[in-house]
Amino acid sequence: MTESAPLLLARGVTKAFAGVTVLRDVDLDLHKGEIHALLGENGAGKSTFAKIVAGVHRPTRGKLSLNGRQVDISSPLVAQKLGVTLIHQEPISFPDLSVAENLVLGQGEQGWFSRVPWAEMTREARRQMDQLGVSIDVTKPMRGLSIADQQMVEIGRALASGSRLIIMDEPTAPLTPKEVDTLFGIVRRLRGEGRTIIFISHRLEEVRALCDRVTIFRDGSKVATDAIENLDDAEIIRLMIGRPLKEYMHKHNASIGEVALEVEGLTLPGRFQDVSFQVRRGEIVGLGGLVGAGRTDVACAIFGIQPAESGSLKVNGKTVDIRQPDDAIALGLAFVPEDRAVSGIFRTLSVEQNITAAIPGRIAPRGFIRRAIEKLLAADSVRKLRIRLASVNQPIGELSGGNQQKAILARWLLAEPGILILDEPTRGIDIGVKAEFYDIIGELAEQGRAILLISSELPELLALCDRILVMAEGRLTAEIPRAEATQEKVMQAAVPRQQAGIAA
Amino acid sequence: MQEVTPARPLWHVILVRPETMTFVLLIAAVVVASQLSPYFLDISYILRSFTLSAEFAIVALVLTMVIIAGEIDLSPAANMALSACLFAWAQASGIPMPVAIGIGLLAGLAMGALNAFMVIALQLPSIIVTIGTLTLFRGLAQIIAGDKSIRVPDWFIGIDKILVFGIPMPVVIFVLAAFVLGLILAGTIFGRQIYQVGTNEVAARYAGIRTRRIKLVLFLLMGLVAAVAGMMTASRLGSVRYDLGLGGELQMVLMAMLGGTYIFGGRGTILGTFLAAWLLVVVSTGMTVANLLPAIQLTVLGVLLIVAIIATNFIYSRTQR
Amino acid sequence: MNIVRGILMRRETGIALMILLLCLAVGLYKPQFLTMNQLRVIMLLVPLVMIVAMGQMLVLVARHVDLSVGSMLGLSAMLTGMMFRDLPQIPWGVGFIVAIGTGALLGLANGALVTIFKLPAIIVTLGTLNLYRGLTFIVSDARQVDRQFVPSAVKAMSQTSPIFGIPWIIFMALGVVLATYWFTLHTRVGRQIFALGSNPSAAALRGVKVNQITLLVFSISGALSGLAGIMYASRWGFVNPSNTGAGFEFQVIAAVVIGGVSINGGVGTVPGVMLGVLLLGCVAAALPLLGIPGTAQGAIYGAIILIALLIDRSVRQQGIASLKWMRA
Amino acid sequence: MLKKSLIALATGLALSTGAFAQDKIDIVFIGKNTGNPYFDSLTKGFVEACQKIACNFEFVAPATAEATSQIPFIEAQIQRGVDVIAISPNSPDALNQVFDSAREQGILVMTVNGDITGNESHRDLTILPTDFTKVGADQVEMVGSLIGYEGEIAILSATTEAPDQNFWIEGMKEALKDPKYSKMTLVATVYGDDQPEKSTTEMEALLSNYPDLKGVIAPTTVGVAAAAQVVQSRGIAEQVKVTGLGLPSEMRDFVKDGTVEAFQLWSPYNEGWLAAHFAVDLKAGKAKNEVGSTFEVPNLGTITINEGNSINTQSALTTFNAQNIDEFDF
Repeated sequence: MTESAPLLLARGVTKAFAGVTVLRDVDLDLHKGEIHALLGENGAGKSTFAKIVAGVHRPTRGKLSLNGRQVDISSPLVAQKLGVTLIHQEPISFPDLSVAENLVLGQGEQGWFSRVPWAEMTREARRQMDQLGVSIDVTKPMRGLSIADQQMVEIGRALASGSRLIIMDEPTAPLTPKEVDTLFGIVRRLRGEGRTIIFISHRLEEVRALCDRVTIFRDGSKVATDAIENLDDAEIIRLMIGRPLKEYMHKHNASIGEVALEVEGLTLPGRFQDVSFQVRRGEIVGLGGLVGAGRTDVACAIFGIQPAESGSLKVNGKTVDIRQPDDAIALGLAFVPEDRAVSGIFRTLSVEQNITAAIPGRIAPRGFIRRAIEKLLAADSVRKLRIRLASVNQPIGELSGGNQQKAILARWLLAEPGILILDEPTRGIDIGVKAEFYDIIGELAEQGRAILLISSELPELLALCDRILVMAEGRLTAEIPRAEATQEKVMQAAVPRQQAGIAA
Repeated sequence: MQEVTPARPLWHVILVRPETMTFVLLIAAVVVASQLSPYFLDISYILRSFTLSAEFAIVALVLTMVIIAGEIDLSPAANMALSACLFAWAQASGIPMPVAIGIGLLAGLAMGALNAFMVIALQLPSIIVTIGTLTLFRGLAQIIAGDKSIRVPDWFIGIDKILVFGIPMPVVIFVLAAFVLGLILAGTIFGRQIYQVGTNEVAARYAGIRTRRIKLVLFLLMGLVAAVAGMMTASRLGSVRYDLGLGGELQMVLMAMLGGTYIFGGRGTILGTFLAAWLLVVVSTGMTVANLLPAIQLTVLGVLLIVAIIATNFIYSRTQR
Repeated sequence: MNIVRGILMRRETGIALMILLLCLAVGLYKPQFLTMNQLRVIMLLVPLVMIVAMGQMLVLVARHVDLSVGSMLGLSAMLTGMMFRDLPQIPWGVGFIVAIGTGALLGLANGALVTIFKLPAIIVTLGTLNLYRGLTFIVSDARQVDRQFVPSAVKAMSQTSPIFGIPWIIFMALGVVLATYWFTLHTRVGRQIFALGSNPSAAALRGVKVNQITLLVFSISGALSGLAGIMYASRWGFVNPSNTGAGFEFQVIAAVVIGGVSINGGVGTVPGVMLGVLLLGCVAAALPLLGIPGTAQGAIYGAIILIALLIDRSVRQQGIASLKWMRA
Repeated sequence: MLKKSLIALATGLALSTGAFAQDKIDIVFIGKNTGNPYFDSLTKGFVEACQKIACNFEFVAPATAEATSQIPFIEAQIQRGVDVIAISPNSPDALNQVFDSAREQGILVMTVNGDITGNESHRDLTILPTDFTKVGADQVEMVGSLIGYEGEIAILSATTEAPDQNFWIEGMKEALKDPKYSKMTLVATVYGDDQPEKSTTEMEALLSNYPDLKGVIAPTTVGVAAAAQVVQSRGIAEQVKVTGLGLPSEMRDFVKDGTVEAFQLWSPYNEGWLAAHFAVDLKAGKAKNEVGSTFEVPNLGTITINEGNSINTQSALTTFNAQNIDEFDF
């Protein structure tokens, strides 16, 4: 690797959202012609940093220089003009426009009524796709293209606009191994052309296979930048986590009892196939795997949000048919969903209303709401879970993310569930609150509840769970007892194998 | 490190809300109207005038609930016409009165069910669906009744002439309906869940709320209440024609919007719509009794609608982030 | 993937087929439906709807809707008619400038309310539908502009032209259709309207000037309504404050939706809309010939809108909650 | 401020000391809808009458001609305590109840230019522009004279249930039985709903369905203009003669270019003029609202109250043609 003048120079880059600092004084140099990985736990700041470089966010403080010239990247458009392109995991495109149009839209600054040079545009688009070595009919609409192909179009667009710096935010998560190989080939070729690539991933093996240098983020700060060969996996994990796991995660000693939830041959075509497992009382069962492996779909199927087409469910030994979430609730199930804003909170409604949403029968015994009961239950939850707020009548949107999540958990605890499904319960939450959550989860298990914990954070799974189930491409690929669980084992089971498709 | 957003002071919660705006406008409208015409300020006249809009006002109460649940229904005025035409046509062709009333009410329910089916089962946007059904329902009424008016029997005529403590019956029904629906919306779990569905339908579903059932009930209620309103209109007019309640959807939407119902769902109250109904009646009655051009009334209604949404959005953006 | 394109193709050929079948069926029963005279009737029936539908299509593609077209048509026609009446010495060509200009300004006002206050277009235009109609009454003092005041040159445009005697208004509609076709397919801004409707947030990221484009589509819709306004004066010879353009929005939306323009934005073609308008024109012309009372027309339009919605849904299979569409 | 109110007081005094000011009665005329040119002329009759005799006049009308749209306006006039409500009703029966309440308050309710057929007991009097029993025959004679009393004719009417229209159409059918018209056949009656677009397509359909059509009677102002326009646009004024009831202001062009040879109407102005005079005379005790009684109206002579408390402003229709059309300004 040649040491040349840095392409990008970041100095003291800091970003705060609504008073919460998410990125603190980051200095970083990127060289021309390197593939640079950004690593870190969820919320460590790597994506925020990438978005600042790409003009999606503006830094609260700090400076960026490109090719030695200080720049103010005020919007993605400015970034593009400066030769910086961010490629999202699920590319943002115009489904109704053709591939060729998606490639050129936003380029050049001609007049409003200037002609669209269709023939030229199509020819150029074909050339670019050929260059990338992919065969896509550029006259067809984007709608219907695979995600891999959409990424290729995005990369093509970056090249067409002459980008010198291409940022890829977890590009491989939705791809098949074969597609990943193709992508890597192209990325290496881009490096060969002297372009710089920022590669964000949480898959160490990919980073090792592809990248030249890595920068590791933790809690909003940069903790290290080094050539990949100078760091071994353990060192990287240590840097990412920063302190021994045990320090803030401990498995409570709950006595494990009867089978509470039994899933047998659950199948929803296109989402997951033949999933079978059990969760016992007092047991925390982890469900790991990559994003898109079908974990959330399984949870949604169990909870009746989108029921499975075949397979059976047993709750406390009895076969049940759950068609709707309220069937599930009646059977003592609870589900804390992954995306709080979309499927958890009622943003403009009061904290109180949010907390009591799942127990209509208790707050309104004869259909009429008893304010006193409601107030009591809400206040009780706030105290127990230490939810920080000014008033239970506040709209929940005014609370911090962690406290919103606690309120959602409180909602489900009020339903007194025997079986609790938690989907990424600690995503986007401050590290301090995270620890509280781990305690709470442990306590819940001690109380004899069965817990199914879906998480992408391996340390979380390893530290909390009695058993870890792993899914890949809609199938259960491993069941690892706590004693045998290691990051490597989980990852091995999570990465889809090419033959998996054939074996089916 | 964690900051807690302070709660709004109590006076702020109580006063800074769209209903306050509606109330202030109502007072202002009464003052302006009594300046415009010396004949305006007369309780019995205002009550009689309200009678003319009472049917729309009753439907607007249900519409408020539909909008809070995140949907909209523009078809109730056409529904009023079609169910009233069916009812009148049935009784005119010799079907016994109770059966004819049943036919009218069932027709209303069926129309509500059609809207519900297209919106809930087929997942089509309610605004376009109900523009379509609005055209369809009124068109069917026109096919059934042609453009002749169908008389209803004498004993059925004159609901507005029945006075309860000096208050015309339709106004009494409106006030009672407002009270009952207000109680349901604010005090029952069904009402609570309407707000939750309208605020975040996905989250509501995840919380075990049967969102489709709530919307189904609302659309059916809408159809039924529209049919009742259609028959009240028939009783007031003594006859039914296909153009009964023509253009009423605008007045209903206006009542809901002026009362601070948030067009995107999740916010609004029956009290707001209740006040807005009076506001609208005061405004149009004031202008009519002052012999102002109806053109000015159209203009004022259009401006009111736009101003009401802007103001409502502004108030909500200030009070609930 | 050939599917989407294939379906779109099918959509237009589908409407064309429906027109053909309708004409044949009516023609079998009433042979006089298939005569040049009848063609002329249909051709004189559709130009106004055609022109306004082109503007409405752009608005829908950009994920909005314009319910005020009928009132904009009425107000523009009224101002133009009053100018003809009160200032008879002014050349009639100025009428076009006044009508189109008035319409464009009214449309711009719609667009401004939508962009500045972030209001849903459907409610804004429901308000301006009434507001503009009220203004028409006010400016006209609720009086009709009579036939004698409309310049004969303007009236003659609906009757003949030097080109095979085909009335000018048909050429005008054709001109607007061709211009819209060219505009939507071959100009940058035309494509940006589709990009905006297809994915508004991505459009903003790609430098599409969302507000300007929103203003533009509403202004175009207004300007075309204005053009249709003066054509109304030409076609019917008078301008009436309450009738002119009243209820026009339903015809236009029915035509556009049946022409395959998606209410979810981003999708729509000029040929599709043109065929949609023609189909409605054929229906309107066929009804009296068959002796079906005009009272059935409303129900037929309503049914057509609902059927078009169902087709749209089965084509796109997108479960989009209604208000998402309005919020965009 | 003080000065202003003094002036107001002075003008007020000046007005009230004017002749018989305290006896002036308040008349309101409620039209079908605003923007209807027909009522401009009718209103003018009221206005000019009230400039000469002891009445105050106001015109109001709803924005649309929908059945119930006039109700709030009637309620408002009751509240204002006017003496006379003159109205062109939008519905033959939807107004019964509110008419009754007006009459309970001692208000004189007159329908003008159209009656509430079948519900006459709910109004005091009706003022009709002409003798409606003769309209049908007059129109048939008109079209007969235009087509040489031979050939197919058709009627383009307003709405299917418009009472006056149907009454006239009955009259036309009755008249056609006269041997004088034996070579004329009525082939169709169609309805354009008083909308220009619909009237046009109906007219076009008539021409397509009946290629031998010789004459069209359109006893409605919207219909006759639309029919004339179709004939003008097809250039077949020689083959198909259009006539009917139309407004000179709307038909002037067609008469001048020869599309329409002649059409008929009455004088809307006289309806207003007569209504105002009757109301004032009745309140002054100079006239009685009794069948058979008579009273004098300047320019119109002696007027008799006919069966069913109805008054006709003129006995026969006025015919407009190229010779006389410029004499009329409505």
